[in-house]
Amino acid sequence: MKSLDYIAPNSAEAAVALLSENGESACPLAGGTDLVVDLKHAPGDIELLVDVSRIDEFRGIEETEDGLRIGSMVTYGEIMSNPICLEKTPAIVDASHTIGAVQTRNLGTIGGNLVTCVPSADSAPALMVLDAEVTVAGLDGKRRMPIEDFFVGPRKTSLEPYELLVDIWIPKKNLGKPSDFYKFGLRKGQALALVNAAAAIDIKKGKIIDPRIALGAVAPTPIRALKAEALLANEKPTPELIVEASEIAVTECKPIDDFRASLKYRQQLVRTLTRRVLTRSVEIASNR
Amino acid sequence: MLIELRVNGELRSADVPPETTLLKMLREHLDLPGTKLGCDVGDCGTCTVIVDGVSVNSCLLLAGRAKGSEVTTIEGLANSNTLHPLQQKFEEYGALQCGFCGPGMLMSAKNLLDNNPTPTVYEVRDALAGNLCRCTGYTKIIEAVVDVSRDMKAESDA
Amino acid sequence: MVTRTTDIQTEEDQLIPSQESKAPSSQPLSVLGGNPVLYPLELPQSDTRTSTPAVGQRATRPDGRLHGLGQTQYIDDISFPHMLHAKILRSEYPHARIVNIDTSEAEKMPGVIATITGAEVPENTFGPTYQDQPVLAYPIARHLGDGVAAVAATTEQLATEALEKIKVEYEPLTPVFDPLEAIEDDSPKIHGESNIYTSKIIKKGDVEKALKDSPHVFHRQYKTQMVEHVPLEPQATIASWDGNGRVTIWSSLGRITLGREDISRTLAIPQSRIRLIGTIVGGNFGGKNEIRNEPIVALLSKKSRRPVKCVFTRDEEFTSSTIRHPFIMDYTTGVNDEGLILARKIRLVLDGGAYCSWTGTTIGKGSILAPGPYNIENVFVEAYAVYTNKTTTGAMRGFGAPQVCFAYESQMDEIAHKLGIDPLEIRLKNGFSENSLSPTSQTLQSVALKESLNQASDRFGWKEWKA
Amino acid sequence: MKKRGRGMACMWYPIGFTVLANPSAATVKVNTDGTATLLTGTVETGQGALTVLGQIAAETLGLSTDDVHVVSGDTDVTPMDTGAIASRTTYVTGNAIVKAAEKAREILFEAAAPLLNVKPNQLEARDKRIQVLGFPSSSIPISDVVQHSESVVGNPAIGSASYNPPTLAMDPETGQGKPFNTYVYATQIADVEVDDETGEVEILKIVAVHDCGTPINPMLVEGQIQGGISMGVGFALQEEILFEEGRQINPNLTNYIMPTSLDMPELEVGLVDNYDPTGPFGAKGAGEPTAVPTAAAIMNAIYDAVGVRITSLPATAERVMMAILEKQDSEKTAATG
Repeated sequence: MKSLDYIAPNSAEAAVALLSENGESACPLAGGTDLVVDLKHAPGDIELLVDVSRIDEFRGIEETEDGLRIGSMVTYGEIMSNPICLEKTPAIVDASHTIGAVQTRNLGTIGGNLVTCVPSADSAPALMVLDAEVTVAGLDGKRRMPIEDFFVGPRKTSLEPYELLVDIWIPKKNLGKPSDFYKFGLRKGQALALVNAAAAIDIKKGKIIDPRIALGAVAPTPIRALKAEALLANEKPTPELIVEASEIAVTECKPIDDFRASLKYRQQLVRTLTRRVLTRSVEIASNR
Repeated sequence: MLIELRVNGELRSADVPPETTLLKMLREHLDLPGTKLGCDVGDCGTCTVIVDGVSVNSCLLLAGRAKGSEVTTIEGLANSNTLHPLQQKFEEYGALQCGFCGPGMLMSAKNLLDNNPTPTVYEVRDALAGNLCRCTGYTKIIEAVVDVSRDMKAESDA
Repeated sequence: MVTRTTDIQTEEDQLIPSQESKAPSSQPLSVLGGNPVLYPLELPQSDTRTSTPAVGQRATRPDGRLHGLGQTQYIDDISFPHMLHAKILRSEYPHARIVNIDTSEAEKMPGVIATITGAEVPENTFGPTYQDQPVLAYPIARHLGDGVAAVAATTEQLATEALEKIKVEYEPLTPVFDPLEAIEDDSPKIHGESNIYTSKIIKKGDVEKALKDSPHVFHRQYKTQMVEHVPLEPQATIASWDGNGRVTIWSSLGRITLGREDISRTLAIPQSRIRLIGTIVGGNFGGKNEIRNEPIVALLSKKSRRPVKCVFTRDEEFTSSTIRHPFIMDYTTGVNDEGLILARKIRLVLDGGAYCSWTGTTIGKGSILAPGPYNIENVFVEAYAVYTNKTTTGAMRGFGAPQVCFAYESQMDEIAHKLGIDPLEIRLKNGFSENSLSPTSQTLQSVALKESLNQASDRFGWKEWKA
Repeated sequence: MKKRGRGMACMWYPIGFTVLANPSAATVKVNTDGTATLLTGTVETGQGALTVLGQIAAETLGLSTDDVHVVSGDTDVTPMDTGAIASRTTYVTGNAIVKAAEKAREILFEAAAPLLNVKPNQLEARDKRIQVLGFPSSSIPISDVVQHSESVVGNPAIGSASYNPPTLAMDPETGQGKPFNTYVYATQIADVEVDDETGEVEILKIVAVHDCGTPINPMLVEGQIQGGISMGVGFALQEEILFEEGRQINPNLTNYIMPTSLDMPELEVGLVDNYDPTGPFGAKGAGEPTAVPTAAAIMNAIYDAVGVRITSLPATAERVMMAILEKQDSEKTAATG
């Protein structure tokens, strides 16, 4: 690895200040599971790493009156062992469990996963189906946005220069919402997603309420399958309807054709995975 | 930059360039070459050590981030009188062949049993999935870890 | 490079929250007391090692204990005072003539002690079958994994940076990647006049006639892929010279006697002046069975007059070591109504990559084993190994056997399925037994094929499941 | 939906080089305390070869495994060896060690014979003693015999020998000949589940029964079989170096997919009872053949599960899925056409 400087500020303010002072030569460091690899292969112009992983306000998981707050520097390992997450956001726990291996999950952070913003980010679909919002902090203070607005393109977020991701919020009404996450990779351990999918629904009086479907690795950013959701809303959850919604979801994706998988195969996976996460979500909702 | 940390219970320090990974610091600055470099990008797990109670790939962790931490490496697993039960069972089962994955594998196994003394076989497999092994098919490694946990259970039941 | 490290360090002292860790788990460490471990350990030996008779015991391994303690010394765990680190520059083209290599800029870098190119290697060829591989490619590079120059510097980082300063002028040549294209007369040639560099024929009985007379004839083409050995330990070497002009080389090589011969030949020094030490190898599987960077490191050490270490990156382990031969396999098999094999005709094309390496053994074993462990009176096998401008294929666990087994056993099941015979039955019916004749008409002894079929089926519950 | 299938494959595999000479030499020295040192030019590459070779030397001398220290892999010290290749170590180097240890033992027999009032050929080395064949009561500890031989007779107990498996050249036109001295055999059976909507193949279990002649150390043979199967699983389902214009596009362990602990099935390993009179104590070899039949067994199991024959490895989930879709299409066409 080439020569670099490293600094670990203890507040978001200090971190933002350091980033703005150093311009493009500085880069925030979270868990480092992606960034340190990039630095070894293609260091680019980065000369200063601003380690934000120990900043208190980026850490912790707590339930408030607004909902569930997950600090951006919370590791997947922490999510997987957190009682609130285990009880109320199992899809996020499931997604965390599929990321890398134990060692990666102990270092990697949920915020890092979102900021890296690869289309296959495993935490994204699970957060999207729960209508998560994110808080970012910059030179002008903090702002909050729906998580869908955070993703702009492959490795591109809506973070302005010198802005940092502070935390992720799951609205109170979606805590405990029936949901499911499914990832398909090239092997069982340490796999990158060829496709990942999440769904969340409520069922009231036998009808689907607030359906959400999110898919990863099938478009430049993780996406919601809005047309498929629309088909499901306020309908009776029948297997036929779920199959139809899954077919619509296929049309909403724009997967790539690469050495990991062909476009046609990714479409097949979207079809299968969407059906499975919907079916499972309906089962959970029906067993309430 | 000066990094002070506690390695295998001992306070250690070294002055290292800021881009130094914990792996490099352990191997080259602290004379602890038991932790191996196999891929240097977090895929193979041969560099696994335990930092503040959780297992990590030390090739991905900058030494600066481990400042002040408690680090356990393979060199700290046994003591001068006894092998760690995992080392003992790995030996009895012939669990390691070329041995290059061994230090990382053992640290992952230790991390599992520290957090979950009675894992299922699936949990053992899951806990070791970040440690690639090309020699053994993992079979005897998994058997050895399960056996250690069985002994631990028997001990705690007794 | 930020030049304010000192400023930042003072800042940092204020900024780092505390020496207390903020890592997630607050569990106490269960480190046992008494570290670091001091040797020797006084541990009881297991009965498996101390009883007689020794053969048949599940004896534990003394090296296994050292593995578990982290005490095994692999090459990368060894270092010497003043030791340098070597890095190798790889070809930019899969097929090219090297017109010029200029290492002068690299040599000017502080900390760079020596460089070397193929032109400086005393005898720049090696290989277990044919000596067609260069230590460092010169004047022709034949695949992207070919090294073209090497650097020894005080740190690995410096050596890597120095590679970027080496200017290599290439004249690209037309490459060929597909073995079936490479086999054609008008394909670009990689060595000499033909890309077919070795072939094998096994002929027994009259296969054409027997196929014509067979009630059922099955034909299918099977293909296998290129596979990497993935030893967890990347290949590594250290070389160090003494005052008598004798070099000691520590290497991850699995065959030191023949390795020393190759090193002696490439360096043009007597074998008596070479000491080759093979330490515990961190996984071989065939990938560490010929010299690779030993002469480069020895020459850099000679030039720099310092010990030099070279450890492959994981990338180099893939691209610059050998890998498994892909096979294209055409199988035609004639059987009678009872499923007895009457004739088998096989054509194998092996993608050899840029150099021969262990292809001789691979094509030999592949051809002999290709008809399968079956009594067949009429056999014809033809096999060709072809150069392509891809990674060199060499020895890998099984030398062609996994490839042909995939083909012959897939076809066996296809025949069984078509004729309505149980897969176990068709194998027992055709399989070798004591004194069977192999495809090369060798009388086979200590044959345990049917025993393995029966025991495996019993353990699996094959018959119960089929019933 | 997941579909279950079972498939088997058997194989044969030779020990040693194809026709070419591939000798090994060995030196065995017995110490005056009844321990011994074995010098071998092979290198430990993880399979446990040195342990097995030590067991072979110990057995020949009537010692325990722990009594023999093995020195390997140093051209200044150790004798010629063709090396850790071609599944030859136990068989070829093992035979050389038996011969070398027999020479050292012969010296001990010569020294012990007058002390026990028998001829040297009436002696055997067992349980750390030199004894009259079949009469353990008439025996002397090996350490005493070594001391006697060394300090009284003046003949230290040391032996060096070599072995090369006999072969016959193959006819260049027909390939007929005897390219190897011996072969091993094996059968593996795979139990798989194929998800017919993703193409994913999950291997539930593999039963592997191998012949290696006498297993010198059954635990290490099992380890070879289990490891070979994992390589076979990767070859069958996951591993492939991909190229674009001669450039590898996945030369890393992120994108070159090899099995992790979660990808390996339950394994059941068995050894057939066999004895090869040409091998050391009846042993042949075990290294490479363990990886040979796995892929074929898995492909046959996939066919059994979903009726598609994969003819090009690896059988990635995509390749299996595409074959299933193709089959479904052709069945539809057949039904409507």
